[in-house]
Amino acid sequence: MTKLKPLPSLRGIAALSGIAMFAVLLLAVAPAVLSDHWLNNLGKYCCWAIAAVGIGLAWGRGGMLVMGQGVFFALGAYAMAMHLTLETAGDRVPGFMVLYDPLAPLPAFWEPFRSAGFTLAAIVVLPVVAAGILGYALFKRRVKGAYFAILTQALAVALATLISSTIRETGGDTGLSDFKFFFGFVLNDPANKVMVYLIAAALLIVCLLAVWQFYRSRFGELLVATRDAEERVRFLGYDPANIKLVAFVVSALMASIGGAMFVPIVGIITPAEIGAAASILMIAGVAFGGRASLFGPALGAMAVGWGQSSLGSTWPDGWTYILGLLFVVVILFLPSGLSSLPARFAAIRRRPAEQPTPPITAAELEEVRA
Amino acid sequence: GCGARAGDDTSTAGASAAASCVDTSGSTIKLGFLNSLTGGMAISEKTVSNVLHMAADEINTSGGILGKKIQYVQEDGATDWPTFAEKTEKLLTQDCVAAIFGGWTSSSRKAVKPVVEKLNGLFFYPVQYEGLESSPNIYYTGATTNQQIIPAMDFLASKGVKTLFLAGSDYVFPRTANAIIKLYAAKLGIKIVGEEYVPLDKDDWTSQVAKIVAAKPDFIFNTINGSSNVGFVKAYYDAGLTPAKTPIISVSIAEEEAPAMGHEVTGNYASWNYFQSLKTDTNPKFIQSWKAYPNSSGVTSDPMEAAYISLYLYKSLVEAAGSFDVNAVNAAAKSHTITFDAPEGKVTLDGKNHHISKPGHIGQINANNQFDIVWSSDKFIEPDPYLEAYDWFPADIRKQLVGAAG
Amino acid sequence: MTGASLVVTDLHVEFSGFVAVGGVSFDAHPGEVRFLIGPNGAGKTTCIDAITGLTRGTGSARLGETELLGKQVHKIVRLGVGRTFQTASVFDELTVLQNLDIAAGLHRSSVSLLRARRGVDPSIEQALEETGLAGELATPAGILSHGQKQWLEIAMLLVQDAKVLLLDEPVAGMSHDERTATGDLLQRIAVKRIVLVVEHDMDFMRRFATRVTVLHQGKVLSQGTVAEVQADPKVQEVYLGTAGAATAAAMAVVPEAVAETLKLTED
Amino acid sequence: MLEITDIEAGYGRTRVLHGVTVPAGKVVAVLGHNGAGKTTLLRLAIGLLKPTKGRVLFDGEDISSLAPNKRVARGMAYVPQGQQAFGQLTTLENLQLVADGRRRGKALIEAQMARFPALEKFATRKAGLLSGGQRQQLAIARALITEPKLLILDEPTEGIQPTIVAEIEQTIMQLAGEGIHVLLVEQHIGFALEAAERYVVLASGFVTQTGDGGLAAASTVRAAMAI
Amino acid sequence: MDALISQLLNGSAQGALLLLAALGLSLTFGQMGVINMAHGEFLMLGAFTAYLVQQVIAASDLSIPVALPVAFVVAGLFGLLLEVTIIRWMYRRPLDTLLVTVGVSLILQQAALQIFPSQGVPVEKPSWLDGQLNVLGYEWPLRQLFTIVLASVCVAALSAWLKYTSFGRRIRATVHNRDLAETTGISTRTIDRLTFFVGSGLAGVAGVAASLIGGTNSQMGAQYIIPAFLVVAAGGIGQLKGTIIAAWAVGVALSCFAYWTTGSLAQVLAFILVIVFLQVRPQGLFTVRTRSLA
Ligand SMILES: Nc1ncnc2c1ncn2[C@@H]1O[C@H](COP(=O)(O)OP(=O)(O)OP(=O)(O)O)[C@@H](O)[C@H]1O
Ligand SMILES: Nc1ncnc2c1ncn2[C@@H]1O[C@H](COP(=O)(O)OP(=O)(O)OP(=O)(O)O)[C@@H](O)[C@H]1O
Ligand SMILES: NC(N)=O
Ligand SMILES: [Mg+2]
Ligand SMILES: [Mg+2]
Repeated sequence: MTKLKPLPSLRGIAALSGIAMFAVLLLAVAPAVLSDHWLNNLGKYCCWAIAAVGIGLAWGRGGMLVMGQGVFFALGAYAMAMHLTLETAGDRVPGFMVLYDPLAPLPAFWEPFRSAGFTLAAIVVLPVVAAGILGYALFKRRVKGAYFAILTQALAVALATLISSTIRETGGDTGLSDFKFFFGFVLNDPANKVMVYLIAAALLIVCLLAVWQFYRSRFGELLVATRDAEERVRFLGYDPANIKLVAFVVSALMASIGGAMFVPIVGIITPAEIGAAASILMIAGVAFGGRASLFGPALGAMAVGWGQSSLGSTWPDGWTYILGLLFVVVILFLPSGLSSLPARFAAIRRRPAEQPTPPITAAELEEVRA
Repeated sequence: GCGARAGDDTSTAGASAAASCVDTSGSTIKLGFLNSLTGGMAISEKTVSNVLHMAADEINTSGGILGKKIQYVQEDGATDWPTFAEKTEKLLTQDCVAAIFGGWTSSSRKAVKPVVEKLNGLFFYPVQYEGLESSPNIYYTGATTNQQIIPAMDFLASKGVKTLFLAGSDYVFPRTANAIIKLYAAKLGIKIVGEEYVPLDKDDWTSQVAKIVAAKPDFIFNTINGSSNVGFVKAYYDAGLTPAKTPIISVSIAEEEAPAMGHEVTGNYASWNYFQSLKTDTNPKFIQSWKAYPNSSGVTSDPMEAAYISLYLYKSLVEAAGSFDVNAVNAAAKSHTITFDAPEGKVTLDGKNHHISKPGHIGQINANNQFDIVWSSDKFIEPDPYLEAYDWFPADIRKQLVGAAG
Repeated sequence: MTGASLVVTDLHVEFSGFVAVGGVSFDAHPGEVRFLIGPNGAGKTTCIDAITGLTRGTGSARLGETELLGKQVHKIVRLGVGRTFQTASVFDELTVLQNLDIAAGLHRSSVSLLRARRGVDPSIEQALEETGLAGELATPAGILSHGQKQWLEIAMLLVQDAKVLLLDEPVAGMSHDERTATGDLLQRIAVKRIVLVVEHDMDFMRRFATRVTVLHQGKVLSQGTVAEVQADPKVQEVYLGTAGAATAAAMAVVPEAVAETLKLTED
Repeated sequence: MLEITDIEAGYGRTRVLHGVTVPAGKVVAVLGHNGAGKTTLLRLAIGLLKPTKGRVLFDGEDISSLAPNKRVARGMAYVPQGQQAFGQLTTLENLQLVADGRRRGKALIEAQMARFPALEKFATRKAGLLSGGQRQQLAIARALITEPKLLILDEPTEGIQPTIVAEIEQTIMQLAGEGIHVLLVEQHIGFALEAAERYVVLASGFVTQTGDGGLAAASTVRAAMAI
Repeated sequence: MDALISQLLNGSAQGALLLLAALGLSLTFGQMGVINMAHGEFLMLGAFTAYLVQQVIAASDLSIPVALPVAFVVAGLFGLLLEVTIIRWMYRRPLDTLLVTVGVSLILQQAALQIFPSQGVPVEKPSWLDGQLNVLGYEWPLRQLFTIVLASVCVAALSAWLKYTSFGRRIRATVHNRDLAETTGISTRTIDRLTFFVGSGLAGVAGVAASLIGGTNSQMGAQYIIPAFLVVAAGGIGQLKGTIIAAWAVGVALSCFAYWTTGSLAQVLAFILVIVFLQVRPQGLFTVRTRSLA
């Protein structure tokens, strides 16, 4: 019976060294070789990747197709953006508000975001509470599958519309932008831009480590079990709602962190970044990379982000087609995403030889587990 | 190591970041065109992109700018404001363009603004907008409020309009424009009997039009943008409203939009600075070139004309400055009188606020979806983005706005 | 510990007017293999559904002092009531080991859930041996055969340390030898637990039942030892069949069974 | 009628059947332990699974690549293992589904309802709400309505009360008597052998024994299966 | 009171349009389980078809009646194409159909943007729809009445098709268990294709109706897709009756919210309303329960 024991730890080492390599690439190599512009873009992809890692957990492992991660992305992003806006405005009411009601004070809900501590806490607490309440309500009522997907998407649409229509309170469709400071640091300073990038990259690594531990834990197995046979899990004495809730809340938290870092890096947040299309684009990266794998979601999100920046420039019409085709081809032919490719190739090469005990690759095990 | 903190002297940091990489050594000069070619606003912005290409071709045929041929980099803003910001940064730092032309919605301009200001780049914005802005790094070739909204209100007052209903898309331009309209209407003694907004991407106006029917206004002031106009116009005629009794005056329906309404809109009005029907010396040639240009829509309109102006204005600026350098260009704007014989007439750049003078026209739509000009300003209207010449605009708002912007 | 008994009193289950279970009472004690039989649609599965909280029932079902009716499914399981399903349901994508590990995890703290599994619980190893699934440890449960899945389900109940096992047709689709093996297993585990089996295989019932309750149209038709129940003419009429041919066919599993059947009809 | 020769088949990369040949016969019983591959063999016969090697002939024609519904149209009928019914449809609709388009559709349904009274009783109930045994009866009725030439039965008496088991077994015998061919998987070896003209024993996807039916074969079969 | 009547009527018309948009989904999503995010683009195809028909038959009085069946066929054929090339491989992974069709919808939108004038094309209302009907003092636009009539006709035709032909049964059987359906002699491929054809075709019809209300351009489909899905979900999967009630309720709610709050807030409130409703009744208005554990 002990013969199975080495397996998880072996995978552990493989995955850990993968994360370590990733960390070196992001934290050491990238700042050294990339131009400011591309480093900043990479920072933006890291933010999407952080959200994507969470989606991988909720969707890939937990089977909850979260089509409205924009909602949680928004919580983090707007909390951060409100703080940065106030930091920039100083004692004044932010510029955009003046026009609509020049004499009115700052809306009450903005006030606490003057505090850096409150803002940081809000970035963590808001998504946890929101996802907690929403998830509790939905999972206890056993809302799942397409219903869950469409409901969450509808929420993202509703929130984006709400923000668009509250121009004085939130900046509306134009969003919040033109931030000068980041917790006391001047944002225009290239050195500070690098620092902000490094924070985002480091947070991505932390999130990867977190889901790595989730996946190798019993909770990870339980989550997969819940995904595949929720009712059966109930008959093992667990409440599947709680299991899903944990994954959902964690994924919401990650989306919020991604959103929060998006703001200083990109310099603007608008409802379009959190609405239906944006939420779906987050899913695209995850599907592309491999929804249930460890690295797939992050790499997929980065690839889609890069595609948008670079192909979207050189060939804008084409990029839309490519993005569309990406969805079709990946989901149709590679449901486990690009990260399942190595295992597939390995399988093809192995077949003629018919080796009785093929070497188990991490990715392959991943595929079986997915 | 960490960079500058708040309170540090940031002038050095800012300047070092903005060190320009524009290459002026060769026989060409790179310019950036930034328009939404995909997404919702592609509906409007593709034409602007296309006319920019036409202007560039024309300038190249006639010898370029300072003898250098324009080599443009076309970018897609994808109807996404952060993308506008990102592409602006890319155009300035990666492609090293000397100036950027494009944008449509005010939101896209507001996304571009901090980036061009940070990197000390140039952005030429061609669409009528809500004013209350003036950036050293942006040139505005579309109308500010006193060149479009205020003439429209003057026209309404001259027609004896007593009650007005405001219908707009739910974003910064209509909201701000309507705020200004309300201030001016109070002064003119026009009563605002209703104000409705619908999201940019929603077409269904039936409920709101029902309110208009109930409010029975003399006129409707329409600040709706994009295809939502179609829904508005359809609901308007469905409800039995007619230009004879409840006419509409629009600020975003031009020659290109009018035939796309799916209902003849004859008899309604629009306020613009340029109409295809305008009789100027330069207009016929402009119309002719455009009709001949590949993929053209066949009709000319105000925003595309303003985009056309923007490239020529830049040419004049650079040639006056004798340099592509941003500071030199800005200095030339101040020290020289830059003019351009535009299809709308001879426009003059205001070197201080970076807007141009424009004639105000009100057109009434005829059966060919062209505009019969029914009212014109007596002369070119000098741009006044902060409405400083208008006493009804509260000084404290102006002060706060300028303060918030600075 | 002597273990509490399962006592069902006057259980009613109604589906929009249709009475599926209409006042059923029975009890089951540790140490016995209790059988619940009856014609198709008699309400056997519904009884189990009601006891385990899957459907709403009225009346009472107590495990010792604890009332089960009205509790949530997972809470009932946590009280030690486990069940299998008429159509096997295991986690197809997980391996046999992972299936069992999850079943064993019920009493783990939530913090330990966040740690990785190290090695295999002794209870799991034991359950694997008991059910003969040891060789399938790393097989994804989805590709097990029908019968193997049923064993896996029983194994899951074992590692879950259920005090009450409610088994809905656990040997359906098994060959004779496998039935025997399963029956032996049930007898072994019943020593310390309550085992309630729903089955249509009369040969199996005869060999392993201690006591039998016969349901018919949602009511208890007869109750007693195997012999008593078999002798009950009402049971013969609605369930076992009296016509010679039918009985012979029903019982003709193997020649020995035929012999036994003949004995039965002579009674 | 149905000939299955030297079949190899499986799921994905796992091969389940290895060179299986099923003898011809009016009633053929397939016997074997859990997981031996019996269901796989029947799925192959009805076309839910395509062989990687070997041929399936029906009436002398190769139907290896024919879709299941085409096979049904040619006179095959299949009762899968596990009491399968269309849960969202009522009992009656489940039957109408197969009776639609048949000339004597109504009469065929009535005949089956007479055979299985529970179906008549619960005609308007959703099949998903029926008891397991009721669903199995429904599945058999559904197959019989198509008036098949070949009936493929996967453990048809599993989960059915003894009186009805007897009824089903009688039915099978009777159908066989009427000239309908039957391919039968059954754990009740006694009955299976009694009904069968020929039998095969499967073990781990290999045929370990083939022979003529009849109760006499019981001891050899049991011996073969004890391995 | 007057306002209430006007918004009830307006809302009913909005509901009718939603119903038209949702009707096809209640087939492809409700019955087949396919989450077709390109449904909005099929609607767009219907609208563009109306435009093209109007180009051919200049008399707009006739063009709309002609466009309706043509749009049905055109959108239906696109749906069929989608089914044959992509959806057919996805029946065992229903949730994934959502993502694939998101891709298809992106492609169709971009293609429409490039093929047709980017600012959209005009579709004109026939002159017999000019005018209003006086209902208790409210001048109700005839065009709204037309939408309601059209939706009613479609609902009647669809339910008759499902009820009086064996089709409804076959669709449901196929969705419930493909293998089993196949082995009971149902040609699941034919069922799939036909269902998808009809479901998509209905989107085309909805598109013609939508082209009379708003702009006909590449973006038009996007505004219908989520509300339509919410309507189907709130009505209860595969429940025509529920879909009708839900569409009407959402339409009236939207219209009333828009009247008493603002156009933007109305969208938000209507969405929240449905989301909360689905939280209370996760299976929608009408439900079918089974005992299966799935
Ligand atoms: N949710 C439900 N709604 C309506 N009727 C139901 C429901 N569940 C069960 N029934 C009916 O209740 C009766 C009892 O069903 P049950 O499944 O308990 O029978 P059973 O004794 O287990 O039969 P079998 O031996 O065939 O499995 C059946 O007639 C069944 O149709
Ligand atoms: N979908 C599947 N994917 C992979 N392997 C499968 C699948 N279904 C069955 N198998 C494998 O095929 C083998 C034969 O299964 P099959 O269901 O044919 O057995 P059986 O003889 O019908 O057993 P039982 O008597 O339990 O019904 C099993 O060992 C199982 O591992
Ligand atoms: N400036 C505008 N029309 O947004
Ligand atoms: Mg049962
Ligand atoms: Mg089997």
